[in-house]
Amino acid sequence: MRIETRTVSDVTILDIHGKITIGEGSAEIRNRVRDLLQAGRKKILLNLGDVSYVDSSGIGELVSSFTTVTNQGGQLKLLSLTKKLRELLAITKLLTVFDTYDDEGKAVASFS
Amino acid sequence: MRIETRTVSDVTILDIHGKITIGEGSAEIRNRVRDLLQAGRKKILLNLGDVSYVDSSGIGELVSSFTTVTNQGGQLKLLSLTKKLRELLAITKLLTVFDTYDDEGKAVASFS
Amino acid sequence: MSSPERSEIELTFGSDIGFLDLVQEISDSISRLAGFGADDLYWIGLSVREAVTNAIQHGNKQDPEKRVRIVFQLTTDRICIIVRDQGRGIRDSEIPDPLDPENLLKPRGRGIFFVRSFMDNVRFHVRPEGGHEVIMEKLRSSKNEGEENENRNSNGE
Amino acid sequence: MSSPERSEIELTFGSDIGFLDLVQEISDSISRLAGFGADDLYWIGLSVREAVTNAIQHGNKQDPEKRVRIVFQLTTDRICIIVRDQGRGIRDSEIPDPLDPENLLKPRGRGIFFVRSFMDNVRFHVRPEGGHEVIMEKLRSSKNEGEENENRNSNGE
Ligand SMILES: Nc1ncnc2c1ncn2[C@@H]1O[C@H](COP(=O)(O)OP(=O)(O)O)[C@@H](O)[C@H]1O
Ligand SMILES: Nc1ncnc2c1ncn2[C@@H]1O[C@H](COP(=O)(O)OP(=O)(O)O)[C@@H](O)[C@H]1O
Repeated sequence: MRIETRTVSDVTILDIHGKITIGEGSAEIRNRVRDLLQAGRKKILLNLGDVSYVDSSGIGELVSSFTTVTNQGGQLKLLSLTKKLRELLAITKLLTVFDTYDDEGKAVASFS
Repeated sequence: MRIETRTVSDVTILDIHGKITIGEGSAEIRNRVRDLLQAGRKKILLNLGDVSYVDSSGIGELVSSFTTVTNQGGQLKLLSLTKKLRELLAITKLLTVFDTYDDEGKAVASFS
Repeated sequence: MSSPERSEIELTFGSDIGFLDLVQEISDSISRLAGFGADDLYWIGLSVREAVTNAIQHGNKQDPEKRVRIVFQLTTDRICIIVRDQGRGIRDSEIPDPLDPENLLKPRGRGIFFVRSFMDNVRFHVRPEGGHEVIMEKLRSSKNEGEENENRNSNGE
Repeated sequence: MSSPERSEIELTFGSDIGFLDLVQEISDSISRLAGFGADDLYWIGLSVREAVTNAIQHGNKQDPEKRVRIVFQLTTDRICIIVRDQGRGIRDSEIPDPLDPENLLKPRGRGIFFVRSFMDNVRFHVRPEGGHEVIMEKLRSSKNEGEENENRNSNGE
Protein backbone atom coordinates (compact mmCIF):
# COMPACT_ATOMS: atom_id res chain seq x y z
CA MET A 1 0.00 0.00 0.00
CA ARG A 2 1.12 3.52 -0.83
CA ILE A 3 -0.57 6.74 0.28
CA GLU A 4 -0.19 10.18 -1.32
CA THR A 5 -1.58 13.32 0.26
CA ARG A 6 -3.09 16.28 -1.61
CA THR A 7 -5.04 19.32 -0.49
CA VAL A 8 -7.99 20.83 -2.36
CA SER A 9 -9.26 23.97 -0.58
CA ASP A 10 -9.61 22.81 3.03
CA VAL A 11 -10.11 19.13 2.18
CA THR A 12 -7.21 16.68 2.46
CA ILE A 13 -7.33 13.92 -0.14
CA LEU A 14 -5.47 10.69 0.56
CA ASP A 15 -4.84 8.81 -2.70
CA ILE A 16 -4.47 5.19 -1.68
CA HIS A 17 -2.73 2.75 -4.02
CA GLY A 18 -2.53 -1.04 -3.83
CA LYS A 19 -3.95 -3.45 -1.28
CA ILE A 20 -5.70 -2.64 1.99
CA THR A 21 -5.26 -6.02 3.63
CA ILE A 22 -3.86 -7.54 6.79
CA GLY A 23 -0.11 -7.20 6.84
CA GLU A 24 -0.04 -4.60 4.07
CA GLY A 25 0.77 -1.75 6.45
CA SER A 26 -2.58 -2.35 8.10
CA ALA A 27 -2.51 0.63 10.41
CA GLU A 28 -1.08 3.07 7.87
CA ILE A 29 -4.33 4.79 6.90
CA ARG A 30 -5.41 5.09 10.53
CA ASN A 31 -2.04 6.60 11.48
CA ARG A 32 -2.07 9.03 8.59
CA VAL A 33 -5.59 10.12 9.55
CA ARG A 34 -4.54 10.60 13.18
CA ASP A 35 -1.63 12.81 12.08
CA LEU A 36 -4.01 14.94 10.00
CA LEU A 37 -6.40 15.38 12.91
CA GLN A 38 -3.51 16.45 15.15
CA ALA A 39 -2.57 19.03 12.54
CA GLY A 40 -6.13 20.33 12.70
CA ARG A 41 -7.16 18.99 9.31
CA LYS A 42 -10.61 17.51 9.85
CA LYS A 43 -12.02 17.17 6.33
CA ILE A 44 -10.60 14.01 4.87
CA LEU A 45 -11.41 12.28 1.59
CA LEU A 46 -10.03 8.78 0.94
CA ASN A 47 -9.59 8.22 -2.79
CA LEU A 48 -9.89 4.45 -3.25
CA GLY A 49 -9.95 4.39 -7.06
CA ASP A 50 -6.54 2.74 -7.28
CA VAL A 51 -7.09 0.19 -4.50
CA SER A 52 -6.62 -3.28 -5.96
CA TYR A 53 -7.84 -5.42 -3.08
CA VAL A 54 -9.57 -5.10 0.30
CA ASP A 55 -10.14 -7.86 2.87
CA SER A 56 -12.11 -7.78 6.15
CA SER A 57 -9.12 -6.18 7.90
CA GLY A 58 -9.09 -3.47 5.28
CA ILE A 59 -12.79 -2.80 5.84
CA GLY A 60 -11.96 -2.56 9.56
CA GLU A 61 -9.22 -0.07 8.75
CA LEU A 62 -11.70 2.17 6.91
CA VAL A 63 -14.18 1.89 9.78
CA SER A 64 -11.52 2.77 12.41
CA SER A 65 -10.44 5.78 10.43
CA PHE A 66 -14.04 6.86 10.11
CA THR A 67 -14.82 6.58 13.82
CA THR A 68 -11.58 8.33 14.81
CA VAL A 69 -12.37 11.31 12.58
CA THR A 70 -16.05 11.45 13.55
CA ASN A 71 -15.26 11.29 17.27
CA GLN A 72 -13.08 14.36 16.90
CA GLY A 73 -15.76 16.32 15.09
CA GLY A 74 -14.29 15.80 11.63
CA GLN A 75 -15.63 14.28 8.45
CA LEU A 76 -14.23 11.31 6.50
CA LYS A 77 -15.69 10.44 3.11
CA LEU A 78 -14.88 7.90 0.41
CA LEU A 79 -14.16 8.53 -3.27
CA SER A 80 -14.23 6.10 -6.23
CA LEU A 81 -15.14 2.75 -4.72
CA THR A 82 -14.40 -0.21 -6.96
CA LYS A 83 -17.34 -2.48 -7.71
CA LYS A 84 -16.07 -5.20 -5.38
CA LEU A 85 -15.43 -2.80 -2.49
CA ARG A 86 -18.90 -1.35 -2.94
CA GLU A 87 -20.33 -4.87 -2.64
CA LEU A 88 -18.34 -5.52 0.54
CA LEU A 89 -19.57 -2.26 2.08
CA ALA A 90 -23.12 -3.08 0.97
CA ILE A 91 -23.31 -6.50 2.61
CA THR A 92 -21.73 -5.19 5.82
CA LYS A 93 -24.32 -2.36 5.92
CA LEU A 94 -21.50 0.20 5.84
CA LEU A 95 -22.65 1.93 2.65
CA THR A 96 -25.22 3.70 4.82
CA VAL A 97 -22.49 4.74 7.27
CA PHE A 98 -20.01 6.14 4.76
CA ASP A 99 -20.65 9.12 2.52
CA THR A 100 -19.37 7.93 -0.89
CA TYR A 101 -18.73 9.77 -4.18
CA ASP A 102 -17.63 8.94 -7.69
CA ASP A 103 -16.76 12.52 -8.64
CA GLU A 104 -13.90 14.28 -6.86
CA GLY A 105 -15.31 17.76 -7.37
CA LYS A 106 -18.67 16.82 -5.91
CA ALA A 107 -16.95 15.02 -3.04
CA VAL A 108 -14.85 18.07 -2.15
CA ALA A 109 -17.86 20.40 -2.43
CA SER A 110 -19.88 18.17 -0.10
CA PHE A 111 -17.75 18.92 2.98
CA SER A 112 -19.51 21.47 5.16
CA MET B 1 -3.31 -26.46 -29.17
CA ARG B 2 -4.96 -25.43 -32.44
CA ILE B 3 -3.58 -25.99 -35.93
CA GLU B 4 -4.57 -24.11 -39.09
CA THR B 5 -3.43 -25.18 -42.53
CA ARG B 6 -2.53 -22.84 -45.41
CA THR B 7 -0.87 -23.40 -48.77
CA VAL B 8 1.65 -21.03 -50.38
CA SER B 9 2.70 -22.32 -53.84
CA ASP B 10 3.58 -25.96 -53.15
CA VAL B 11 4.45 -25.42 -49.47
CA THR B 12 1.94 -26.30 -46.76
CA ILE B 13 2.12 -24.01 -43.74
CA LEU B 14 0.77 -25.25 -40.43
CA ASP B 15 0.04 -22.31 -38.12
CA ILE B 16 0.25 -23.73 -34.62
CA HIS B 17 -1.40 -21.88 -31.75
CA GLY B 18 -1.10 -22.47 -28.01
CA LYS B 19 0.87 -25.08 -26.09
CA ILE B 20 2.86 -28.00 -27.47
CA THR B 21 3.03 -30.03 -24.27
CA ILE B 22 2.19 -33.46 -22.98
CA GLY B 23 -1.55 -33.95 -22.89
CA GLU B 24 -2.25 -30.95 -25.13
CA GLY B 25 -3.17 -33.12 -28.12
CA SER B 26 0.40 -34.39 -28.10
CA ALA B 27 0.20 -36.37 -31.32
CA GLU B 28 -1.76 -33.78 -33.28
CA ILE B 29 1.12 -32.25 -35.21
CA ARG B 30 2.54 -35.67 -36.07
CA ASN B 31 -0.88 -36.87 -37.27
CA ARG B 32 -1.46 -33.77 -39.34
CA VAL B 33 1.96 -34.18 -40.92
CA ARG B 34 1.26 -37.84 -41.72
CA ASP B 35 -2.01 -36.88 -43.44
CA LEU B 36 -0.16 -34.32 -45.56
CA LEU B 37 2.45 -36.87 -46.61
CA GLN B 38 -0.28 -39.32 -47.58
CA ALA B 39 -1.83 -36.60 -49.71
CA GLY B 40 1.52 -36.20 -51.42
CA ARG B 41 2.34 -32.84 -49.84
CA LYS B 42 6.00 -33.10 -48.83
CA LYS B 43 7.04 -29.47 -48.25
CA ILE B 44 5.88 -28.54 -44.79
CA LEU B 45 6.54 -25.37 -42.80
CA LEU B 46 5.55 -25.26 -39.11
CA ASN B 47 4.78 -21.69 -38.07
CA LEU B 48 5.51 -21.58 -34.32
CA GLY B 49 5.14 -17.82 -33.84
CA ASP B 50 1.97 -18.20 -31.78
CA VAL B 51 3.15 -21.13 -29.67
CA SER B 52 2.97 -20.10 -26.02
CA TYR B 53 4.76 -23.01 -24.38
CA VAL B 54 6.79 -26.10 -25.28
CA ASP B 55 8.00 -28.84 -22.92
CA SER B 56 10.28 -31.83 -23.60
CA SER B 57 7.34 -33.77 -25.05
CA GLY B 58 6.67 -30.90 -27.40
CA ILE B 59 10.29 -30.93 -28.56
CA GLY B 60 9.85 -34.67 -29.14
CA GLU B 61 6.75 -33.97 -31.18
CA LEU B 62 8.69 -31.62 -33.47
CA VAL B 63 11.49 -34.17 -33.82
CA SER B 64 9.05 -37.00 -34.68
CA SER B 65 7.38 -34.88 -37.30
CA PHE B 66 10.77 -34.01 -38.75
CA THR B 67 11.98 -37.61 -38.99
CA THR B 68 8.67 -38.81 -40.45
CA VAL B 69 8.83 -36.21 -43.21
CA THR B 70 12.54 -36.69 -43.90
CA ASN B 71 12.18 -40.49 -44.06
CA GLN B 72 9.61 -40.08 -46.81
CA GLY B 73 11.78 -37.76 -48.85
CA GLY B 74 10.04 -34.58 -47.78
CA GLN B 75 11.20 -31.42 -46.05
CA LEU B 76 9.97 -29.97 -42.72
CA LYS B 77 11.16 -26.53 -41.63
CA LEU B 78 10.38 -24.22 -38.73
CA LEU B 79 9.19 -20.61 -38.85
CA SER B 80 9.25 -17.92 -36.11
CA LEU B 81 10.73 -19.64 -33.08
CA THR B 82 10.12 -17.82 -29.82
CA LYS B 83 13.22 -16.94 -27.81
CA LYS B 84 12.58 -19.68 -25.27
CA LEU B 85 11.96 -22.37 -27.88
CA ARG B 86 15.16 -21.35 -29.67
CA GLU B 87 17.03 -21.84 -26.39
CA LEU B 88 15.52 -25.29 -25.89
CA LEU B 89 16.49 -26.32 -29.43
CA ALA B 90 19.97 -24.87 -28.90
CA ILE B 91 20.79 -26.81 -25.73
CA THR B 92 19.39 -30.03 -27.23
CA LYS B 93 21.60 -29.52 -30.34
CA LEU B 94 18.49 -29.54 -32.52
CA LEU B 95 19.05 -26.08 -33.97
CA THR B 96 21.58 -27.71 -36.26
CA VAL B 97 19.04 -30.36 -37.28
CA PHE B 98 16.14 -28.06 -38.08
CA ASP B 99 16.15 -25.46 -40.82
CA THR B 100 14.66 -22.38 -39.12
CA TYR B 101 13.45 -19.02 -40.48
CA ASP B 102 12.07 -15.77 -39.13
CA ASP B 103 10.64 -14.59 -42.45
CA GLU B 104 7.80 -16.52 -44.06
CA GLY B 105 8.69 -15.47 -47.61
CA LYS B 106 12.27 -16.61 -47.22
CA ALA B 107 11.16 -19.84 -45.60
CA VAL B 108 8.78 -20.66 -48.47
CA ALA B 109 11.42 -19.76 -51.07
CA SER B 110 13.96 -22.06 -49.37
CA PHE B 111 12.10 -25.27 -50.23
CA SER B 112 13.73 -26.97 -53.22
CA MET C 1 -10.31 -35.40 -12.96
CA SER C 2 -13.40 -37.16 -11.71
CA SER C 3 -12.42 -39.66 -9.00
CA PRO C 4 -12.08 -38.20 -5.51
CA GLU C 5 -8.39 -39.04 -5.20
CA ARG C 6 -7.44 -37.50 -8.48
CA SER C 7 -9.29 -34.30 -7.79
CA GLU C 8 -7.95 -33.49 -4.33
CA ILE C 9 -5.16 -30.95 -4.00
CA GLU C 10 -3.49 -30.26 -0.68
CA LEU C 11 -1.42 -27.25 0.29
CA THR C 12 0.51 -26.90 3.56
CA PHE C 13 2.52 -23.94 4.85
CA GLY C 14 3.69 -22.21 8.03
CA SER C 15 1.70 -19.64 10.03
CA ASP C 16 2.95 -16.53 8.29
CA ILE C 17 0.63 -13.91 6.82
CA GLY C 18 3.34 -13.32 4.22
CA PHE C 19 1.86 -16.38 2.48
CA LEU C 20 -1.63 -14.87 2.07
CA ASP C 21 -1.12 -13.46 -1.43
CA LEU C 22 0.40 -16.76 -2.55
CA VAL C 23 -2.52 -18.72 -1.10
CA GLN C 24 -4.96 -16.48 -2.89
CA GLU C 25 -3.14 -16.89 -6.22
CA ILE C 26 -3.19 -20.67 -5.75
CA SER C 27 -6.88 -20.56 -4.86
CA ASP C 28 -7.49 -18.61 -8.08
CA SER C 29 -5.53 -21.12 -10.17
CA ILE C 30 -7.40 -24.07 -8.68
CA SER C 31 -10.84 -22.43 -8.97
CA ARG C 32 -10.07 -21.61 -12.60
CA LEU C 33 -9.07 -25.23 -13.25
CA ALA C 34 -12.35 -26.24 -11.61
CA GLY C 35 -14.20 -24.15 -14.17
CA PHE C 36 -15.29 -21.13 -12.13
CA GLY C 37 -15.51 -17.71 -13.75
CA ALA C 38 -13.76 -14.49 -12.75
CA ASP C 39 -16.28 -13.31 -10.15
CA ASP C 40 -16.52 -16.66 -8.41
CA LEU C 41 -12.71 -16.79 -8.35
CA TYR C 42 -12.68 -13.45 -6.57
CA TRP C 43 -15.15 -14.39 -3.86
CA ILE C 44 -13.73 -17.88 -3.34
CA GLY C 45 -10.25 -16.32 -3.08
CA LEU C 46 -11.42 -13.77 -0.53
CA SER C 47 -13.11 -16.49 1.53
CA VAL C 48 -9.97 -18.62 1.49
CA ARG C 49 -7.92 -15.59 2.47
CA GLU C 50 -10.20 -14.84 5.43
CA ALA C 51 -10.24 -18.46 6.61
CA VAL C 52 -6.45 -18.71 6.33
CA THR C 53 -5.98 -15.38 8.14
CA ASN C 54 -8.07 -16.79 11.00
CA ALA C 55 -6.15 -20.09 10.95
CA ILE C 56 -2.86 -18.21 11.27
CA GLN C 57 -3.98 -15.59 13.79
CA HIS C 58 -6.59 -17.23 15.98
CA GLY C 59 -5.98 -20.95 15.39
CA ASN C 60 -2.19 -21.14 15.34
CA LYS C 61 -1.65 -17.84 17.18
CA GLN C 62 1.03 -16.90 14.66
CA ASP C 63 3.30 -19.69 15.93
CA PRO C 64 5.61 -20.26 12.97
CA GLU C 65 6.08 -23.91 13.96
CA LYS C 66 2.37 -24.55 13.51
CA ARG C 67 1.12 -25.24 10.02
CA VAL C 68 -1.98 -24.47 8.03
CA ARG C 69 -3.32 -27.08 5.63
CA ILE C 70 -5.78 -26.43 2.86
CA VAL C 71 -7.52 -29.22 0.99
CA PHE C 72 -9.23 -28.37 -2.29
CA GLN C 73 -11.68 -31.03 -3.46
CA LEU C 74 -12.97 -30.67 -7.00
CA THR C 75 -16.14 -32.48 -7.95
CA THR C 76 -18.43 -32.05 -10.92
CA ASP C 77 -20.87 -29.69 -9.22
CA ARG C 78 -18.74 -27.87 -6.63
CA ILE C 79 -15.44 -27.05 -5.04
CA CYS C 80 -15.02 -27.95 -1.37
CA ILE C 81 -12.23 -26.16 0.50
CA ILE C 82 -11.09 -27.24 3.96
CA VAL C 83 -8.80 -24.95 5.97
CA ARG C 84 -7.16 -26.66 8.94
CA ASP C 85 -5.21 -25.17 11.82
CA GLN C 86 -3.72 -26.62 15.01
CA GLY C 87 -5.88 -24.60 17.40
CA ARG C 88 -8.81 -25.42 19.66
CA GLY C 89 -11.48 -24.17 17.28
CA ILE C 90 -14.22 -21.58 17.37
CA ARG C 91 -17.05 -21.49 19.87
CA ASP C 92 -20.30 -20.38 18.33
CA SER C 93 -20.56 -17.66 20.96
CA GLU C 94 -17.32 -16.18 19.59
CA ILE C 95 -18.73 -15.56 16.15
CA PRO C 96 -19.98 -11.99 16.14
CA ASP C 97 -22.78 -10.62 13.97
CA PRO C 98 -21.18 -7.62 12.29
CA LEU C 99 -24.62 -6.32 11.24
CA ASP C 100 -25.70 -5.93 14.85
CA PRO C 101 -25.90 -2.12 15.37
CA GLU C 102 -23.61 -2.59 18.36
CA ASN C 103 -20.92 -4.14 16.12
CA LEU C 104 -21.43 -2.07 12.98
CA LEU C 105 -18.51 0.27 13.67
CA LYS C 106 -16.15 -2.30 15.20
CA PRO C 107 -12.85 -2.72 13.37
CA ARG C 108 -12.93 -6.51 13.46
CA GLY C 109 -15.33 -9.44 13.26
CA ARG C 110 -16.21 -9.53 9.54
CA GLY C 111 -14.01 -12.44 8.38
CA ILE C 112 -16.35 -15.35 9.06
CA PHE C 113 -19.26 -13.19 7.89
CA PHE C 114 -17.54 -12.80 4.52
CA VAL C 115 -16.88 -16.54 4.25
CA ARG C 116 -20.53 -17.25 5.03
CA SER C 117 -21.70 -14.59 2.57
CA PHE C 118 -19.68 -15.79 -0.39
CA MET C 119 -19.56 -19.57 0.02
CA ASP C 120 -22.56 -21.88 -0.17
CA ASN C 121 -22.04 -24.17 2.80
CA VAL C 122 -19.77 -23.32 5.72
CA ARG C 123 -19.12 -25.56 8.70
CA PHE C 124 -16.67 -25.42 11.61
CA HIS C 125 -15.34 -28.67 12.92
CA VAL C 126 -13.08 -29.55 15.84
CA ARG C 127 -11.15 -32.65 14.81
CA PRO C 128 -11.03 -35.56 17.29
CA GLU C 129 -7.36 -36.04 16.38
CA GLY C 130 -6.68 -32.41 17.27
CA GLY C 131 -6.97 -29.13 15.44
CA HIS C 132 -9.82 -27.28 13.86
CA GLU C 133 -11.14 -26.94 10.36
CA VAL C 134 -13.44 -24.71 8.38
CA ILE C 135 -15.19 -26.57 5.58
CA MET C 136 -16.63 -24.41 2.85
CA GLU C 137 -18.24 -25.26 -0.45
CA LYS C 138 -19.02 -23.30 -3.57
CA LEU C 139 -21.52 -24.76 -6.02
CA ARG C 140 -20.89 -24.23 -9.71
CA SER C 141 -24.37 -22.98 -10.42
CA SER C 142 -24.77 -20.96 -7.26
CA LYS C 143 -25.73 -17.33 -7.26
CA ASN C 144 -25.44 -15.18 -4.19
CA GLU C 145 -25.39 -11.60 -3.04
CA GLY C 146 -21.88 -10.68 -3.94
CA GLU C 147 -21.88 -12.06 -7.40
CA GLU C 148 -22.60 -11.04 -10.97
CA ASN C 149 -23.30 -13.23 -13.96
CA GLU C 150 -20.61 -11.91 -16.28
CA ASN C 151 -17.72 -14.28 -16.88
CA ARG C 152 -19.56 -17.13 -15.28
CA ASN C 153 -18.90 -20.61 -16.50
CA SER C 154 -21.12 -23.23 -15.04
CA ASN C 155 -19.95 -26.37 -16.75
CA GLY C 156 -16.25 -26.51 -16.04
CA GLU C 157 -15.27 -25.58 -19.62
CA MET D 1 9.91 -16.04 6.12
CA SER D 2 13.30 -17.09 7.38
CA SER D 3 12.94 -20.12 9.65
CA PRO D 4 12.84 -23.44 7.82
CA GLU D 5 9.34 -24.31 9.01
CA ARG D 6 7.83 -21.04 7.96
CA SER D 7 9.34 -21.16 4.52
CA GLU D 8 8.30 -24.65 3.47
CA ILE D 9 5.27 -25.07 1.24
CA GLU D 10 3.90 -28.50 0.34
CA LEU D 11 1.58 -29.39 -2.51
CA THR D 12 0.01 -32.83 -3.00
CA PHE D 13 -2.21 -34.04 -5.85
CA GLY D 14 -3.22 -37.15 -7.79
CA SER D 15 -1.36 -38.60 -10.78
CA ASP D 16 -3.19 -36.72 -13.50
CA ILE D 17 -1.41 -34.73 -16.19
CA GLY D 18 -4.46 -32.43 -16.15
CA PHE D 19 -2.78 -30.85 -13.11
CA LEU D 20 0.43 -29.85 -14.94
CA ASP D 21 -0.66 -26.32 -15.86
CA LEU D 22 -1.85 -25.75 -12.30
CA VAL D 23 1.43 -27.00 -10.86
CA GLN D 24 3.35 -24.70 -13.14
CA GLU D 25 1.22 -21.69 -12.14
CA ILE D 26 1.81 -22.53 -8.48
CA SER D 27 5.54 -22.93 -9.10
CA ASP D 28 5.53 -19.47 -10.71
CA SER D 29 3.68 -17.93 -7.77
CA ILE D 30 6.07 -19.46 -5.25
CA SER D 31 9.21 -18.57 -7.24
CA ARG D 32 7.93 -15.01 -7.54
CA LEU D 33 7.34 -14.86 -3.78
CA ALA D 34 10.89 -16.18 -3.34
CA GLY D 35 12.15 -13.19 -5.31
CA PHE D 36 13.08 -14.76 -8.65
CA GLY D 37 12.67 -12.78 -11.88
CA ALA D 38 10.65 -13.65 -14.97
CA ASP D 39 13.28 -15.79 -16.73
CA ASP D 40 14.13 -17.82 -13.65
CA LEU D 41 10.40 -18.37 -13.09
CA TYR D 42 10.15 -19.78 -16.58
CA TRP D 43 13.01 -22.25 -16.25
CA ILE D 44 12.11 -23.29 -12.72
CA GLY D 45 8.52 -23.83 -13.88
CA LEU D 46 9.62 -25.95 -16.84
CA SER D 47 11.87 -28.04 -14.59
CA VAL D 48 9.04 -28.62 -12.12
CA ARG D 49 6.76 -29.52 -15.00
CA GLU D 50 9.23 -32.09 -16.35
CA ALA D 51 9.87 -33.62 -12.92
CA VAL D 52 6.14 -33.84 -12.21
CA THR D 53 5.44 -35.34 -15.65
CA ASN D 54 8.01 -38.05 -14.82
CA ALA D 55 6.54 -38.60 -11.35
CA ILE D 56 3.08 -39.10 -12.86
CA GLN D 57 4.14 -41.18 -15.87
CA HIS D 58 7.17 -43.19 -14.81
CA GLY D 59 6.98 -43.07 -11.00
CA ASN D 60 3.26 -43.51 -10.37
CA LYS D 61 2.51 -45.06 -13.79
CA GLN D 62 -0.53 -42.80 -14.11
CA ASP D 63 -2.27 -44.63 -11.25
CA PRO D 64 -4.82 -42.05 -10.06
CA GLU D 65 -4.70 -43.49 -6.54
CA LYS D 66 -1.01 -42.64 -6.27
CA ARG D 67 -0.09 -39.11 -5.33
CA VAL D 68 2.65 -36.67 -6.21
CA ARG D 69 4.03 -34.41 -3.50
CA ILE D 70 6.06 -31.29 -4.12
CA VAL D 71 7.93 -29.53 -1.32
CA PHE D 72 9.13 -25.98 -1.97
CA GLN D 73 11.76 -24.78 0.51
CA LEU D 74 12.58 -21.10 0.43
CA THR D 75 15.83 -19.94 1.98
CA THR D 76 17.69 -16.69 1.61
CA ASP D 77 19.99 -17.82 -1.18
CA ARG D 78 17.96 -20.45 -3.05
CA ILE D 79 14.76 -22.35 -3.66
CA CYS D 80 14.87 -26.11 -3.16
CA ILE D 81 12.12 -28.13 -4.81
CA ILE D 82 11.53 -31.80 -4.04
CA VAL D 83 9.20 -33.84 -6.27
CA ARG D 84 8.14 -37.15 -4.75
CA ASP D 85 6.35 -40.09 -6.32
CA GLN D 86 5.42 -43.56 -5.11
CA GLY D 87 7.56 -45.44 -7.62
CA ARG D 88 10.80 -47.39 -7.41
CA GLY D 89 13.01 -44.58 -8.68
CA ILE D 90 15.39 -44.05 -11.55
CA ARG D 91 18.44 -46.16 -12.26
CA ASP D 92 21.35 -44.12 -13.54
CA SER D 93 21.54 -46.40 -16.56
CA GLU D 94 18.01 -45.32 -17.49
CA ILE D 95 18.93 -41.67 -17.86
CA PRO D 96 19.70 -41.14 -21.53
CA ASP D 97 22.02 -38.50 -22.96
CA PRO D 98 19.87 -36.74 -25.53
CA LEU D 99 22.98 -35.14 -27.09
CA ASP D 100 24.41 -38.53 -28.04
CA PRO D 101 24.16 -38.63 -31.87
CA GLU D 102 22.30 -41.91 -31.49
CA ASN D 103 19.61 -40.19 -29.40
CA LEU D 104 19.50 -36.82 -31.11
CA LEU D 105 16.41 -37.64 -33.17
CA LYS D 106 14.58 -39.69 -30.55
CA PRO D 107 11.18 -38.35 -29.56
CA ARG D 108 11.77 -38.82 -25.81
CA GLY D 109 14.47 -38.61 -23.18
CA ARG D 110 14.93 -34.84 -22.75
CA GLY D 111 13.01 -34.27 -19.49
CA ILE D 112 15.78 -34.95 -16.97
CA PHE D 113 18.23 -33.21 -19.30
CA PHE D 114 16.09 -30.05 -19.08
CA VAL D 115 15.90 -30.26 -15.30
CA ARG D 116 19.68 -30.63 -15.10
CA SER D 117 20.21 -27.79 -17.57
CA PHE D 118 18.04 -25.25 -15.81
CA MET D 119 18.45 -26.06 -12.11
CA ASP D 120 21.68 -25.73 -10.15
CA ASN D 121 21.80 -28.97 -8.18
CA VAL D 122 19.78 -32.03 -9.10
CA ARG D 123 19.76 -35.30 -7.18
CA PHE D 124 17.65 -38.46 -7.37
CA HIS D 125 16.90 -40.25 -4.17
CA VAL D 126 15.11 -43.51 -3.39
CA ARG D 127 13.51 -43.07 0.00
CA PRO D 128 14.02 -45.84 2.59
CA GLU D 129 10.36 -45.47 3.61
CA GLY D 130 9.34 -46.05 -0.02
CA GLY D 131 9.00 -43.85 -3.06
CA HIS D 132 11.39 -41.74 -5.03
CA GLU D 133 12.25 -38.07 -5.09
CA VAL D 134 14.01 -35.60 -7.33
CA ILE D 135 15.68 -32.81 -5.36
CA MET D 136 16.50 -29.71 -7.33
CA GLU D 137 17.82 -26.34 -6.29
CA LYS D 138 17.99 -22.95 -7.95
CA LEU D 139 20.36 -20.38 -6.50
CA ARG D 140 19.26 -16.76 -6.51
CA SER D 141 22.44 -15.51 -8.08
CA SER D 142 22.92 -18.37 -10.48
CA LYS D 143 23.41 -17.90 -14.17
CA ASN D 144 23.20 -20.77 -16.61
CA GLU D 145 22.76 -21.56 -20.25
CA GLY D 146 19.09 -20.99 -20.61
CA GLU D 147 18.96 -17.68 -18.86
CA GLU D 148 19.17 -13.96 -19.54
CA ASN D 149 19.85 -11.19 -17.11
CA GLU D 150 16.77 -9.06 -17.80
CA ASN D 151 14.15 -9.07 -15.04
CA ARG D 152 16.55 -10.71 -12.62
CA ASN D 153 16.25 -9.94 -8.98
CA SER D 154 18.95 -11.37 -6.86
CA ASN D 155 18.01 -10.18 -3.40
CA GLY D 156 14.49 -11.51 -2.96
CA GLU D 157 12.95 -8.02 -3.05
N1 LIG E 1 -9.52 -20.67 13.19
C1 LIG E 1 -9.97 -20.13 14.33
N2 LIG E 1 -9.60 -20.68 15.53
C2 LIG E 1 -10.04 -20.14 16.69
N3 LIG E 1 -10.85 -19.06 16.76
C3 LIG E 1 -11.25 -18.48 15.62
C4 LIG E 1 -10.83 -18.99 14.34
N4 LIG E 1 -11.41 -18.22 13.39
C5 LIG E 1 -12.12 -17.29 14.03
N5 LIG E 1 -12.04 -17.43 15.36
C6 LIG E 1 -12.74 -16.61 16.39
O1 LIG E 1 -13.85 -16.00 15.79
C7 LIG E 1 -13.77 -14.58 15.89
C8 LIG E 1 -14.37 -13.92 14.64
O2 LIG E 1 -13.58 -14.16 13.51
P1 LIG E 1 -13.74 -13.23 12.23
O3 LIG E 1 -15.19 -13.12 11.90
O4 LIG E 1 -12.86 -13.75 11.17
O5 LIG E 1 -13.27 -11.80 12.69
P2 LIG E 1 -11.83 -11.30 13.21
O6 LIG E 1 -10.81 -12.32 12.80
O7 LIG E 1 -11.67 -9.99 12.54
O8 LIG E 1 -11.98 -11.18 14.70
C9 LIG E 1 -12.29 -14.29 16.06
O9 LIG E 1 -12.06 -13.06 16.71
C10 LIG E 1 -11.84 -15.49 16.89
O10 LIG E 1 -12.13 -15.30 18.25
N1 LIG F 1 10.16 -40.42 -11.43
C1 LIG F 1 10.68 -41.45 -12.14
N2 LIG F 1 10.52 -42.72 -11.71
C2 LIG F 1 11.02 -43.76 -12.43
N3 LIG F 1 11.69 -43.62 -13.59
C3 LIG F 1 11.89 -42.38 -14.06
C4 LIG F 1 11.39 -41.24 -13.38
N4 LIG F 1 11.75 -40.12 -14.08
C5 LIG F 1 12.40 -40.56 -15.17
N5 LIG F 1 12.50 -41.92 -15.17
C6 LIG F 1 13.18 -42.75 -16.19
O1 LIG F 1 14.15 -41.96 -16.84
C7 LIG F 1 13.88 -41.90 -18.24
C8 LIG F 1 14.26 -40.55 -18.82
O2 LIG F 1 13.38 -39.55 -18.35
P1 LIG F 1 13.28 -38.18 -19.13
O3 LIG F 1 14.64 -37.65 -19.37
O4 LIG F 1 12.34 -37.29 -18.39
O5 LIG F 1 12.67 -38.54 -20.55
P2 LIG F 1 11.26 -39.19 -20.93
O6 LIG F 1 10.34 -39.03 -19.77
O7 LIG F 1 10.85 -38.42 -22.13
O8 LIG F 1 11.55 -40.63 -21.24
C9 LIG F 1 12.40 -42.24 -18.39
O9 LIG F 1 12.09 -42.79 -19.65
C10 LIG F 1 12.22 -43.25 -17.25
O10 LIG F 1 12.63 -44.53 -17.64
